[in-house]
This record gives sequence, C-alpha cells and structure tokens, in this order.
Amino acid sequence: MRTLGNLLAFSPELWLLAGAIVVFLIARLRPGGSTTVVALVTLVAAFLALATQFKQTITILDGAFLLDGFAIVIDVVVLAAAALTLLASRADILPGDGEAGAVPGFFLLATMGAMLAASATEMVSLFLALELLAINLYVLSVLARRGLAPATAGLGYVVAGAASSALLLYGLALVFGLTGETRISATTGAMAALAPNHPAVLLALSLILGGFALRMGLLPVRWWTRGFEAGVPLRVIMFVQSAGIVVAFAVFARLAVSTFAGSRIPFAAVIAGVAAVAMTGGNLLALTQASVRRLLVYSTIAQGGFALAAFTDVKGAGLSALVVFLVALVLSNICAFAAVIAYARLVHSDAIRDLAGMSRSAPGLAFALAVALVSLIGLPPVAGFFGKVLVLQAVVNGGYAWLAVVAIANIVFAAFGYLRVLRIAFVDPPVFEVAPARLDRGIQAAVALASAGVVFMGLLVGPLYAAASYGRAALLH
Amino acid sequence: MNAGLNLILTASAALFAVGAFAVVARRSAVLMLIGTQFMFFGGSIAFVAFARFGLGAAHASAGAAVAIFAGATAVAELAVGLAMAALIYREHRSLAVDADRG
Amino acid sequence: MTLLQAIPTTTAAPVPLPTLLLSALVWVPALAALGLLFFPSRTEVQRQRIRSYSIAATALVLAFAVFMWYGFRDQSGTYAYEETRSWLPAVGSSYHLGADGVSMPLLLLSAFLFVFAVLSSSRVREQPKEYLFLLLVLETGVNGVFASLDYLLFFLFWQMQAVPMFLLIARFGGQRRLHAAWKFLAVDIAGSALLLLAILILYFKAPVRTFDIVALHDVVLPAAMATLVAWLFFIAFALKLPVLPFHTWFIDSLAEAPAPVALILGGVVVKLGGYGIIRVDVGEFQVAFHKFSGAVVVIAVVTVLWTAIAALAQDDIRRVAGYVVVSHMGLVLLAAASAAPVALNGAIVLMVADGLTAALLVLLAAAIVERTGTSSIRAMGGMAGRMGKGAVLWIFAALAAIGFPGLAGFLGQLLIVVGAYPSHRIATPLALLGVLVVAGAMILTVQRIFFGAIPERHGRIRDLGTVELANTIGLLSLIVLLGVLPAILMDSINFSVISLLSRGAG
Amino acid sequence: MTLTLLAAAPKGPLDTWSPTLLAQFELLLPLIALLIILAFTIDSRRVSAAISIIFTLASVVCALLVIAIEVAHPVHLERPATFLQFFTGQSGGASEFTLQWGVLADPLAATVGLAVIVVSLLVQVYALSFMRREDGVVRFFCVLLFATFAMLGVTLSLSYFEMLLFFGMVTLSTYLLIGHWWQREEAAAAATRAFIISVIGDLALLAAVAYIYFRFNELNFQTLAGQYTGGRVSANGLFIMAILVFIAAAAKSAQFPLHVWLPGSAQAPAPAAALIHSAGSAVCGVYLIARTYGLFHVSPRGLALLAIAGGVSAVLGVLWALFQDNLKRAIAYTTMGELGLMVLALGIGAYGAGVFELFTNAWPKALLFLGAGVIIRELRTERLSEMGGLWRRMRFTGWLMLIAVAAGAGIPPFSTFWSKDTIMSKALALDSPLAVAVIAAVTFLGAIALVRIFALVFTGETARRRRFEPERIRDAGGRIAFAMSLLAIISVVAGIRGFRGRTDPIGFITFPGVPLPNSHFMAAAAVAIIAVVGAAVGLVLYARRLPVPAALRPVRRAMGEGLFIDRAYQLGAVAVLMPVSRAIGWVETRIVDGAIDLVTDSVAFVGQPRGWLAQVRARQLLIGLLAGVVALGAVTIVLAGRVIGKS
Amino acid sequence: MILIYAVVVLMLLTAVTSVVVRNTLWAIGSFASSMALLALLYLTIAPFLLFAVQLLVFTTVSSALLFGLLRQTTGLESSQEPFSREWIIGSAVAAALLALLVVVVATTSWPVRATENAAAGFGATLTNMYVVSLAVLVVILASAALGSGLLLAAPRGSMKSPAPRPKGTRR
Repeated sequence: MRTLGNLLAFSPELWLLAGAIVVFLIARLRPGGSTTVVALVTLVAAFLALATQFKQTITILDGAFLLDGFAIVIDVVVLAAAALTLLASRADILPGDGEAGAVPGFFLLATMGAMLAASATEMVSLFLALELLAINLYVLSVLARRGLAPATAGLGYVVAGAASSALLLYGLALVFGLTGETRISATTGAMAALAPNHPAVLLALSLILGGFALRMGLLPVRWWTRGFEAGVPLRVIMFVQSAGIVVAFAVFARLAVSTFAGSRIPFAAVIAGVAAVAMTGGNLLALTQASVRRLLVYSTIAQGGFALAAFTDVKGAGLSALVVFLVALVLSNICAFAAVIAYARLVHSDAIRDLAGMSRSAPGLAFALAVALVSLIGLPPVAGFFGKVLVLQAVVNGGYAWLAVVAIANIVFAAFGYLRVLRIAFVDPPVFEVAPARLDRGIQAAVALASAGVVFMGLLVGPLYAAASYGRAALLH
Repeated sequence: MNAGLNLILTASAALFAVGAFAVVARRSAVLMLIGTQFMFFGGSIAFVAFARFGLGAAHASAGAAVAIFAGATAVAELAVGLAMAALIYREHRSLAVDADRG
Repeated sequence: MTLLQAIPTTTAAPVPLPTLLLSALVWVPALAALGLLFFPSRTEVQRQRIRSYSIAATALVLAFAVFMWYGFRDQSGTYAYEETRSWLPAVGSSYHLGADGVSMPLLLLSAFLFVFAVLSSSRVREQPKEYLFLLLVLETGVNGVFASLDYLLFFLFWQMQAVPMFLLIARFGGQRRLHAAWKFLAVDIAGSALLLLAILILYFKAPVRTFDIVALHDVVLPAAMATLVAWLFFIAFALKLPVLPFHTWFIDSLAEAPAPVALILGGVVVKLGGYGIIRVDVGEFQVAFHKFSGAVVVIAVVTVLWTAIAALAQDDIRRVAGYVVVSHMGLVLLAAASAAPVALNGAIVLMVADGLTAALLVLLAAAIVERTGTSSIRAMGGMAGRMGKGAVLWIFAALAAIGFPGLAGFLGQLLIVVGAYPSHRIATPLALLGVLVVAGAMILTVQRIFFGAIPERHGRIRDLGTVELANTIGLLSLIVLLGVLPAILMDSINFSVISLLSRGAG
Repeated sequence: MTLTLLAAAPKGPLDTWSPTLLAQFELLLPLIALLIILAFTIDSRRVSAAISIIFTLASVVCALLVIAIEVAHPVHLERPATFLQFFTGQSGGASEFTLQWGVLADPLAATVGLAVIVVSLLVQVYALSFMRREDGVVRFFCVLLFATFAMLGVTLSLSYFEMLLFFGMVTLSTYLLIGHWWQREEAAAAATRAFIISVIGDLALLAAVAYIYFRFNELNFQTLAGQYTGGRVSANGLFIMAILVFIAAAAKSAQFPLHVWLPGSAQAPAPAAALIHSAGSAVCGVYLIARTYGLFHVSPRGLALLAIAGGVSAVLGVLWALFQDNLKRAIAYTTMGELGLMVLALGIGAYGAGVFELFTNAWPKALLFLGAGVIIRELRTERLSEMGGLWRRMRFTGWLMLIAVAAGAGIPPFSTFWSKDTIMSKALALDSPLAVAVIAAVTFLGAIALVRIFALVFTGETARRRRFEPERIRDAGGRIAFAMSLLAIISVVAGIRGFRGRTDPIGFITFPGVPLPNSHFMAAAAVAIIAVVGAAVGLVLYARRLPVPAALRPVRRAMGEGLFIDRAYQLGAVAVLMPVSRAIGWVETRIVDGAIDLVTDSVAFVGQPRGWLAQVRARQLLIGLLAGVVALGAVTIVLAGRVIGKS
Repeated sequence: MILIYAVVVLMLLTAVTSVVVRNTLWAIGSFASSMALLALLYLTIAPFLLFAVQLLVFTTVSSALLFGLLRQTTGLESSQEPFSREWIIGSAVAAALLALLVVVVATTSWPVRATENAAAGFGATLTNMYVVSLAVLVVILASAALGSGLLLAAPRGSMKSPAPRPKGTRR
C-alpha cells in the first residue's frame, strides 16, 4: 500500500490511455476526423509528463514497476518512434483503407504497453505489459488495412505471438520455480546459488529467449503477400520494427541483468552463439529479398543479432552500447521505412528493382534511404557506425573476439546487400516516369527528422552515449 | 523431490507440448488457436504448481494471479485471432492460415 | 647510409603557417560540388558554364596546393598546416589534418590531375552535372585521405573516394562498366572491411581510446597484435595498390572508366594504397612491418614481373597502360618493404611521376581509341602518318613510363634501386628485369600502333585537337620538369621521410 | 698536324681559357640548335639544316679548342663544373645521395668528342643533299642533333650517373635514327630491337650505378679512379661492377652476344648509319669501358672478360661480314669486328691504342656508309649480288671507297694501320700468342671483307635488272662529294702520330698505371703484310665472282644469318615470352577474375530474390521458433553438462 | 493423489483428442472439457477463486467464442487428413519439446520450502501488488474486444485490396 501513491508516476501512460479513448470517441462520433493529430498531441503530452520525472527513480507497488533511468531512456525512444510513425502514417493510408480513424488509438495503446513494459520489474506486470503491446499490434496489423493479406498475415502473427508469449510464460514459470520470486530484481541471489550447468536455468533461458525472439525481431514475421498495397501497412511494420524491438530488448535487459547474468550459467556464451546465428542467418535472408520492405525486416534480424551481442558484456559497457545501438537502429529503420513509404507512394511499388532512378526522381528520399542504409551497414559517420563500434567494443571486452570477427564479416556481407539497393537507386536507369507529386508534409517531416537524427546522432554521439550510460547505471544500480 | 510437484509439472509440460503440436501441425485457425490456449495454460499450471509446492509458496497467490492473468490474456488473444479467422473465412471460405500462396 | 647519420641535426622549429589551408584544400571541392547542384544544366551553354565552374574550382584547389607547396618547402620533418579540432570526443576521434613531405607531393599531384581531369571531361555529354559533382566529391575524398591524421577521418575519406569512383565507373563507363564497377566495389569493400577491422583492433587494444594517428603512434601493442594490425593494414592498402592477384579490378576499371575518371583512377586513387602503406605500415608499424617485409618483397617482385610480362601480349591499349601502372606500384611496394630513406624518396617521386605518366597514357589512349573506334592494338598501325603529334607524345609517354633518363620516372626508379639494393640483393635485380620487360612492352606498343603501314580504314583520322594537345603537353612538361629538376620535389620529401622512418623505428 | 701547330704556340689564350667551359659550349650547342628548330617549329628543311650545320660547326670549333688546350697543357683535373643538381645540399639529402651534372674535359673526352662532332657535321652536310627527296628531313636533322648531343654528353660526362643519363639519350637517338623510315615494317622492327637491347645495357648500367654507389658512396669518375684500389671492395665486388659495366658497353657497341641490333641498324638512312657506326652509339660502349678503365684495370678477370669478349666478337664480326649479301649489313658486321678489336685492345691493356683505334676507325667507317648510301641510291638495290661494274660509272666514289677500304683494312699508311699496329705491338709485348693470332686473324679477315665489298661493287659487270638502266647512274657530286672527300682526307691522315709525347695520340690519351706500348717495327711489318695480303686475297677471290662450292652453301647461309643468333633471340622472344604473356592474360581473365567473380557472383546469387525464402509462412515460422527453442535448450544443457560438469 | 492423477490424465486425453480430432465441433467440445478438468486440477492445488474463474470465465468464454466462430462459418470438416506432412513434422517438434521439458522438469529436484505457506490472502494480493496489472488487464480485454469488434464490423466486399492506378508508368 505504501507505494500506491506513486501511481502518479504513470501519468504518461495515463495520458496515452486518455488520448486513446479520445481517439476512439472521435473515430466513432466524427468519422474522418483527423485523429492522427490528436494522437501526436497525446504523445507530446506524454513526453512532457515523462519529462517531469527525468532523473528520478520511483518504485511502485512493492516493485511491480520501477521507473528508473533505464525505463525513462527507453520510454523516450519509444515515444519518439511512435511520434515519427504517426507522422509518417498519413502518407501510408491508401484510398481503399476505409476510415481507419481508430488506428492511432491502437498505436497509443501499444505505446502505452511498451512504456509499461519498459518499467515493469515483476513477472506478472511484465507479462501483461507485453501482452498489451502485443494485442494492439495484432489488431493494428489487420485493422490498418483492409484486405485478405493483412488478415492472414495478422492471424499468423497472432498465433506466433501467442506461442512466444506462452514460451515466455513457461520460462518465467521455471525461474519462479527456481527462485520463488516474481520480482525480477529479487531473483538474483537465488539464481546465483544454482549450479553453473543447472538444466532448468538453461532451459528457462532458452524458453525466455524463444519468447523474446519474435519481439526482438529475430524471427521474420510474414507481414506481406503480394505487392505494396496489399500487405500489412508499412507504418505498422515500422512501429513493430522500431518501438517493439526496443522494448523487447529493454525487458530482456532487465531479465538478463537481474536473473541470468547474476547466475553462474554461461550466459554470455549462449548469447554469443544465438547472436552469431542471428546475424548470419538474418543477412543471408535479407540478401535474398526482392522488396525493400522485406530487405529491411529481414536485415533487422541481423541487427537484432548485433544488439544481442551487446549482452556478452552485460556487466560492463554492454548495456550502454546496447542503448546507443538501439537508438541508431530505431532511427535508421524509421528513416528507411519512411523513405520507402514515400517513394512507394510515388511509384506504387516497393520492389528493389523499382527503386531505379530514385536518385533522379526523388533525390531527397534517395539521400535519406542512403543515409539509413549506410547507418544500417554501420559505416561512419552516421549513428549506426558508433552503435556497431560500441557493440564490438563490448564484445571484445567481453572476451568474444570470434564473435567480433563474425560481426565484421557480417557487416561486409550486409554491405553487399544494401549497396545493391543503393546501386539500383543511384546507378540504374529509371524504370518509371515519375510524375512529380507533392508528398504528404507529415512524412516529409518524418523522413527529414529521422535522417537528421541518424546523421546527428552520429556526429554528436557524445550526449547520446552519456544518456545511455545513465540508463545503464540505473539498471545495474 | 516432490512427487506431486513433478507430476503436475510433467502434466503442464505435456499440455504445453500438445498445444505446440496443434499450433504446428494443424492447418485450421481454430485448432491453432486452441493450441495456443493449451500452451498458455501449460505455463500457468506450472506457475500454480510452483506456488503450491515449490519455493513460490512465499506468495502462493502469485501463481494463481499469473494463472488468472495468463488465462485472461489468452482469451483476449483468442478473441482477436478468431475475429481474424472469421474475417478470412468471409473472403476465403476456409480457416486455413497461410491460405493464399503469396 | 644509416638513419642516424641522415637525421637532420638542426630541426628548426617550423615557421607558424596559416592554418585552414589544408581544410580548404580538402573541402573546397565538396563545397563547389554542393554549389554545382544549384546550376541548371538544360542547354549546352549552361553545361559549358558548369564545366568552367568546376574547372575554376579545381584550379582554385591547385592554387591552394601550389601556395602550400611554396610555404611548405621550409618545413622540416614535422607536420605542416596541422589542424586539430574536437570532433567526436565520445569515441576519441578528432578532426586532425596535417601534411608532411610524404603527403604533400601527392596532394600536389592530385590537385594537378584533377584540373586535367576536369579539363578533359568535355567529352562527357550526358548528365555533366552529376558527373562533375561526383568528380569533385572524389577530389575531396582523395585529398582528405592524403591529409587526415586521424584513423577514423582517414577511413571516412577512404569511403568518400570509393563511392563516387564506383558511381562514376558504373554510370559513365564503357560497355562492361557494371562488371568493372562491381569488381571495383567488391575489392574495395573487402579492403575497407580489413581497414576498419585493423583500425578497430588498434582502437580497442590501445590503452587510450583515440583514433589519432599521432597519438596512437606512441602506443606499444603486444608484438603479435601489432603484426596482425600491420598485416591487416597492409592487405587493405595492397588491395588498393593493387598487387597480384587482386589487380584485375584496376585493369578492368581503367579500361572501362571514362578517360578523365581513368586518369584519376590510375593517377591518384591507386597512389592512395602506396601512401597508406608508407604512412601507416612503414611509418607507424615499422617494426611489425619489418617482420614480414620478406613476404612483401616477394609480392612486390611478383607483381612487377607478372604485370610487366602481362603487358607484353596485351591487345587492349588501355589495359597496357594499366599493367604499366601496376608494375610501377610494385616497385613502390618494393621500396616500402626496404624501409630505406633513399628508396622511400624514390617511391614518392615514382608515385608522383607515375601519376603524371598514367594520366598522359590514359589521355592519349583515350584519344586514339576515340579516333580509331577500337581499343585493339592489332587493329591499329601506321598511325604516325595520321597523327604525328600523337605519335611523338605517345613515344614520350612510353619513355616516361619506362623511367627514361631525363623524365620523371627515371629518378624514382633509380632511387628505389639504389635504396632497395642493400637490403634486397636478389629482389632488386629482378625488379629491374621487370622494368626491362615494361620497356619492351611499351616500345612494342609504339611500333604496333604508330609504325608500319597504316590500315586504309584509319586513312582519314585526324591528329590531336587543341584541348587534347593542351592537356597532354601540360602533363608532358610537368614530367620533363620533374625529370630534369627533381630537386624541387626532393628537398621537401627527404626530411619527412627520414623523420617518418625515425619515428617508425622509435 | 694541327696538333703540332697548336702545341708550337708557346703562350696564348689557351692558357687562360677553361676547357670545361668550352666543353660545355661544345656539348650544348647542338642542343641549342635542336631547341631552336623545335621551338620555332621550323619546317623548311633548308633553314633547319642550315641552323643545325652552323651550330655544329661552332661546336666543332669548340672541340678543336678543347683538344688544343688539352694538348697545350698537361692533363689537369679541373674542378667539375656543376650546372645542375638533383639533390641540393641543403635538403639533408646531401648526406644521403647527391647527384650532379657536369662536364669533364680530359684528353680522352676531347679526342672522342672531336671525332663525334666532326663526323656529325660531315654527315649533316651529306644528308642535306642526300635526303633531298625524302620527307621528314627536319625530323631527321633534329634527331641527328639530338644524337650528337647525347653522344657528346656521353663523352664529356662526369660521373656514372651522368653517363647513365646520356646512355639513355643515346638509346633514344639510335631508336629514332634506325626507325626513321617508320613506314617500313623491318625498319620499325630493327629500331625496336635496337632499343630493347640498348635498354638492357642501360639497366645494367643502372644496376652498376646502384652497386657502385652502395659500395663507394660516390659516383664521380675522377674521385672513384683512385678508390678502386682502396680495398673497400673485394675482388669479386669489383668484378661484378666490371661485368655490369661491360654488359652496358656490350649492348651499346655490339659485343657478342648483344650484337644483334647492329646489322639491323643498316635499316637507318645512310647518314644516320654512318653516324651510329662511326661516332654514335656503336662506339660509346667502348668509350664507357675506356672511361671506367680503372675498374677493369684493378680486376684482372675484368680485363680477361674484355679480351675474350672482344676477341670473339671481332672474329665473328669479320667472319659474318664475309658472307653478307646486303651492302650495309656487310659494312655493319665489319664495324662489329672493329669494335671487338677495340675491346680486345682495352682488354689486353693497350689503353691508348684502343682509344686510338676508335678514333681512327671512325672516319673510314663513316666514309664507307656514306659511299654505300650513294651507291644504293644510284643502283636502287642493297644486294651486293646485284651490283658490280661501277668503277667506270662512278669513278670518284670508287676512289673514295677505295681509300675508305684501305683505311679500314689497315693498309699503311692509312689511318687504322697505325692503331692496329700499336695494338699488335702491345700483344707482342705481352707475347701472348692467342692475342696475336686473334688480332692477325681479325686484320686479315677484315681486309678480305672490306675488299670483298669493294670488289663486288666496283669490279665486274653491272647486273641487268628490269626497269633499271645503268646509263642513268650519276656519280656523287656537290655537298655529298665535299663531305665524302673531307672524310677521305681525314681517314688518310687521322693515323699520323706526332712526336713522342702529348702530340702522339697514344701518349696523349694515357691511363695512369698503363705503360705506353712502344711500337716496334715487327708489329708494323706484320700488320702491313697481313693487311696487304688480305686485301690481295680478297681481290682475287671476289673480283672474279667465283661460284660458291655447293658444300659451303649451308655454311654460307649460316654465316649470312649470323649463326642464327638473331633468329634465336627472336624465337626466344616470340616463342617463349609472348606465350607466357598470353598465358598470364588467360590466367587473369579466367582464374583470377574467375575467383573474384565467383565471390561477387556468389554474393549476388545469395542475394537473388527467392520466393521460398522470402515467404516465411506462419507454420514454418512456428516450427522454426519451437524447434529453435528445443535445439537451443538441448544444446546448451548438453554442452554445459559437458564443459562445466568436467571443470 | 489418485484424484490428481485421474484429473491430469483425463485432461491430457481430452486435450489430445481436441487437437487431433478432425471435426472442429468435436475439437471444441473436448477443448472445453479439458478446460473444465483443468479447473478441477486447480481446485485441488490452488485457491478456490482460480477454480471459479477458470471454470466459469475462461472455459465458457473461450468455448462461446469458438462456437460463435462456428456459427459464422459452416462446413468445418477439416480437409486435413491425419499423418500428412505437417502432422509428422508437428508431432516430431512437439515430441522433441515434450521430451526436453519432461526430462528437465521431471528430473530437476526443485527447491522446496520447509514451512508450509503462510501467504497473504489471494484477493489482498490482487488488490495490492497487482492492481496496476488488473488495470492493464482491463485495458487489454477492452482493446481486444474493441479491436475484434472493429475487425468484424468491416463491410463485406471491401476485402478486395485496393490497387489505385499507378502514377508512375513503367518504361
């Protein structure tokens, strides 16, 4: 009871909830009302509410939730991702989508779930927060666009998501059984007492990793069927690939720090193996794609592998590297997706070969795409490079030089795939006579902001790193 | 070693596996969703068992709470999934996931 | 000929020089490229304006370079025009530029060659705007590589010169341009990856988290690690140099790229590899580099001989030029392997000379190919009757390419031989053999292209035009000037080479 | 005679003038003329020829003054005038490696330089008329001037480095001279061959420079002259240096087995050939040996090398000369014989005699080629078998050629008699029968070869050919006659030796440590007899064109082909090097590129869009998820049990 | 104990039947029955509230949802014959999972607390520690209901994925 008063710490989430309700009401009462603006305003309000809690650490309900620096950093990233997504979303609405006025509401609810998950420190609340995020994503993936394809894709997503939730649940159950604690931070002592090759712990780790795999983007969800207009709308994918991934890693970071890294099992080795597999497999998959969407989604597998590699040095600088890398990844993904959305609106295709001549018909978008891809490859001076450098530093410090070598090889390998895209966009003769159409201002803003972020996070990596290490310190307290 | 605990845990594992089988092997959306239900409940059974017999007795209620919450979320997912299934059925006259070869 | 006796006893404190010159040298092309974007390029007049604008930009850079050169001549072995600005304190990388006698001649070379490249770009008809934009960005990248004293910056500029080069080849090249461009890119990515790996290992293994070349120089790595890093650097640069068996990308690219781009590729870009080896491997990891200098010598000699022999029966005139360049770079590698001051002097002189020579060869080859419509030597012959000036110039180019006395290449080869012989008694004569074969190949091209009876289908080709004459004669005069008055170059190189070696040894 | 006169003058300007300055003038005047012609792009053949001849004349005057000064004063080591430096001292490079240009005027340089410049002048005068109907006359004169400049540079050069520099220029000038008629395939091929062989020599000299510098840290001839004996280098080292220098010299002056370019040089126009063979690249090799004689002098093996190589080349040259059917080629092979003789002389220690032979041989050789030019122009064939009977039609040329043959054959009192006599006497002094035999054989066969040429050209009947009527043959006249007769006069008097001392050429060009051969009567008699007998035999043999017996046909053919050595070289180049080069090209395109393409293509192949990978369906996804979890769990448990359970 | 055994076995049996039977109707029925049995199991080992919720809420709601779907769709004979490829793969994966879980879970000696549980009341816990979770749960259920409602509210015929005429014309 004593910490119930701290419920005010949830003001950002409450703002989001209220905004969602308003959005739903507007969508119901005045169809065609611009609910996106409302959602954006809500996000801003939530951010302000969060800003009042910077540099605080608030424990809620005997530690069911803990709003610490790490949670705040992650929250900011999530809010930014949601805002950019909503900015870009208007350009992604096709004439046939019908009135999707309620969609921003679900975005808001998903954001709320994400923020809750970022600050959840107890199994039940953690599970529920993730479920809130997941359910809204399920709904979004089908609701945002009419069509058979989104429905089938969404159903597959539901089943896969439910299965991974169940895996996570079982893994948590094992941890609970081993420690008798549902508070994550309290599990450390009991875990540290267990044998280094305790099968149950390893099984729990495997199950939990499996439960997070989908949310971390380590598994390719089949978002699409044919063509560009038919699939699950890009803005949803964009959100899943940015905010969803960040949250998944944040939650896993909490679990790892408190539960597994403390135990004596070879946690880093397991992580390293998974990371290596994910990087390589993800790049292999990504290179085989014919559409930019799929290329990006699959390449996110490899990126997730990189992010996972940061856990090999979880006690050291790994977490700050993880945060920097995630920020870079989010910005780059959003930038790339937004550019693709915008260009796809021009040529009505997102096939890679249809990017030909992009540099001439839409130089701005081409530049943004180039920046994003360069950042995803990990070349200086954009953000992705420093993310990768720091992760590599963590890996090396963690003593996994072979993983670093694998990572570098993967960087080279991925460079081919991305540069193929860039070559087509910048070198090949155009296949489209693109009528110069005015782009939606929102997505222009999104592209501009995201690419600027990618560039400046690279040039001014200092403050970002400071924030990241602040979050890390809060997490390791 | 506790016979009851391990028995129930084994049961939960079995239920989990059954659900997994349904999810993987069945083509009909309904069955897949049922499978996910089974998997969920397997997890919650494990929780409950630990809370009852294992260390978790510190807060026995935690297990039950997990069971309740998990079941509720399972039902929620079931609802969403079934809605999608219905949506697909309208168009496709089938409940198969991965129906269309895209 | 020991080092100590060669170290200048009085190292006068460098005169304070106007800073920002180097930044101007590096960034003026990029700024000019950005400005280029605002020019319309619809009518021919506007295109002409664009061309003259870029010519002005490169000429400005050249003026800067020459001015720096004259300010530079007083410098002793320290870095001149040094600039240090805080850039990325988080990762310990700073914007650190500087020039010494190793990089200054190459900067001068690139400034000259880019002027010639832009001057000779009037042949590029479609999209001159993009073309010149990329060319200017390329100049920024190249100059940046030569000027940067920070590994991260170095890598940055390294990428910055690779991407425009790829695009230039891939968009403005000949028939098989995409093939060539892809090969270029593949090798370049591999090299860049190794370069990045080396830089990162160095960065992570050093106790201080910094990318600064000068600062990292004092760091002592464990021997094995230093050797590994030196190897990685060496391979990365050797791919660019290029050495056997990774030189085919260069040959193809030189054959496929448009003439001005090929000029830059053979004249400047390849020199980046040699510069990197001298600056990083010899200058920073001399001890580690010395451990495997035997292997390097073998590679160098094999490269020289292989490419020289390959040039003999080569039928494509542009490819012959490419082989000659590669063979010269092999000599440079030999000089680098024997870290002797005289040899390094020769290496730098040879790089400059070979840059000018390659430019001359490429321009003349392009002119011939353009006139005859074929690049096959067999299809030519007796051209001397039609293009006498071209014949004379080609003969001079051939002589310069074989290091003929009184022309630029000669002193470079002589110094390399003189300097490398004491440490490599067998390799140096073999390299001389390669030089002989190159001479044979070049003189054979003269005979096959220009002498003998002329095929009637080439009966009415015309001689070199004014622009071509201006370019080629300009290059030739530079070559001759360097051949008879090398002192203008040597005086400044020598101190820096000696101090580079002494730093590397220390 | 001129020498004596100048020597007689007791005091005069000669004491005050610096030979170095004059030598610089002598060196630079042809270059200035060349630059003038090029700079003003004078395309009038007359103007350009006039300019070049005038400047050459001035240069001749300088050369005469230089030699006069050298005669008037004892051999002096004047401070080398440096007028260009590669490394200036103040760069710190000075301590490393200093290179400077300058001129070195000593008797040797003065004598050879005189020969060079005079021959060049006469050749130009000759060419002015001879090339009248040719095109590219301006180019020809430019190249002549350039060749003169390069040759003078070689003679006046101060250090190995400068010598290397001018060697390269000589190579280039020879290339251009031989390739003057570039339309002819064979001329172009000959030029290329000459160039490549010469470059071999230049590179050998480059290596020599590197090695000598590495050992002595010094490249100046005069400074080095005293250091060879300093014991800083082992005998082997000195021998290696000698070998390298000899290779350089051999490539230039056609010593076996690097002689193959010499017959090809007959492809050059007659004046050019005259210059090359008398005072051009053919002799600068010998000059190099003479200049670096100290190197050989301190290494007996080096001297032996010289003697052997010279002897072999001499014998082979004159032998092959006997069987040539091409007029110019025949003369060229006799040149090879003479050059071999010079090298042999230097090898057996007849220093002054060798250089004197070089000097005396220059004039008849030039005269022979000029005359051959006239003859060929009139007969419009180069084949000796188609010539004959010109004595009646070209009496004047005939006389001149007779003088030339006599002077070349060493018939007293003509020029080469005196030098051959001195060489022979040196050989006798050494009393090495082999040397004597070789010299005798060379003299004998050389006389036969020269007389054969004369006989085949002038005696007998003019062969009748289609579209050729002997009535139209005109004798030489005008400038051509002037130049040739001047050469004839010189070749008569060139061998005259003044009183003992510096007016005696042999005493004039001395090398410290090499004793002056005192020519004794027996040598003179022997040479005279051998020469005369050889001439007589030749006349007897060839005046009445005896048919070659069938048994000797293959021999003749082999000899005519120069024992197929040339063929062997070409075979080596064409049959070995070219295939290797093509193989390399194949390897590169097929294997190396194949490998690189394999990488890129495999990446591209991996990067191919693939439906079955692009479309991960939900079931596959779930299978992957669950199976992955199972695999991960099992693997980790098993491995952990393995690894940690052990430890 | 015997009771527990019986319940467990029955539950598993019904579960298996529900996932293998071809007729969806039967599948749903056996699913519901296994849910009920699960409730019974809970009754033996867990607080009563859980049993009630399980029996009353989950079983009924899920069965109701499934039947609701059935009412919308007809002809639910699964076209999938047993022992198809999917079955084999699926059973293999499931068997592997089962083996792993059972081996680990059954062989692990789970730590056991000596003293019997003196835990706070279930409801108290729910209202103290899990109050936020309850709120979140409410939101989850609400959004699920809203979402599925919106999904099903979609008018028919609008399923054809809209493909507006491309602005860009292929060259």
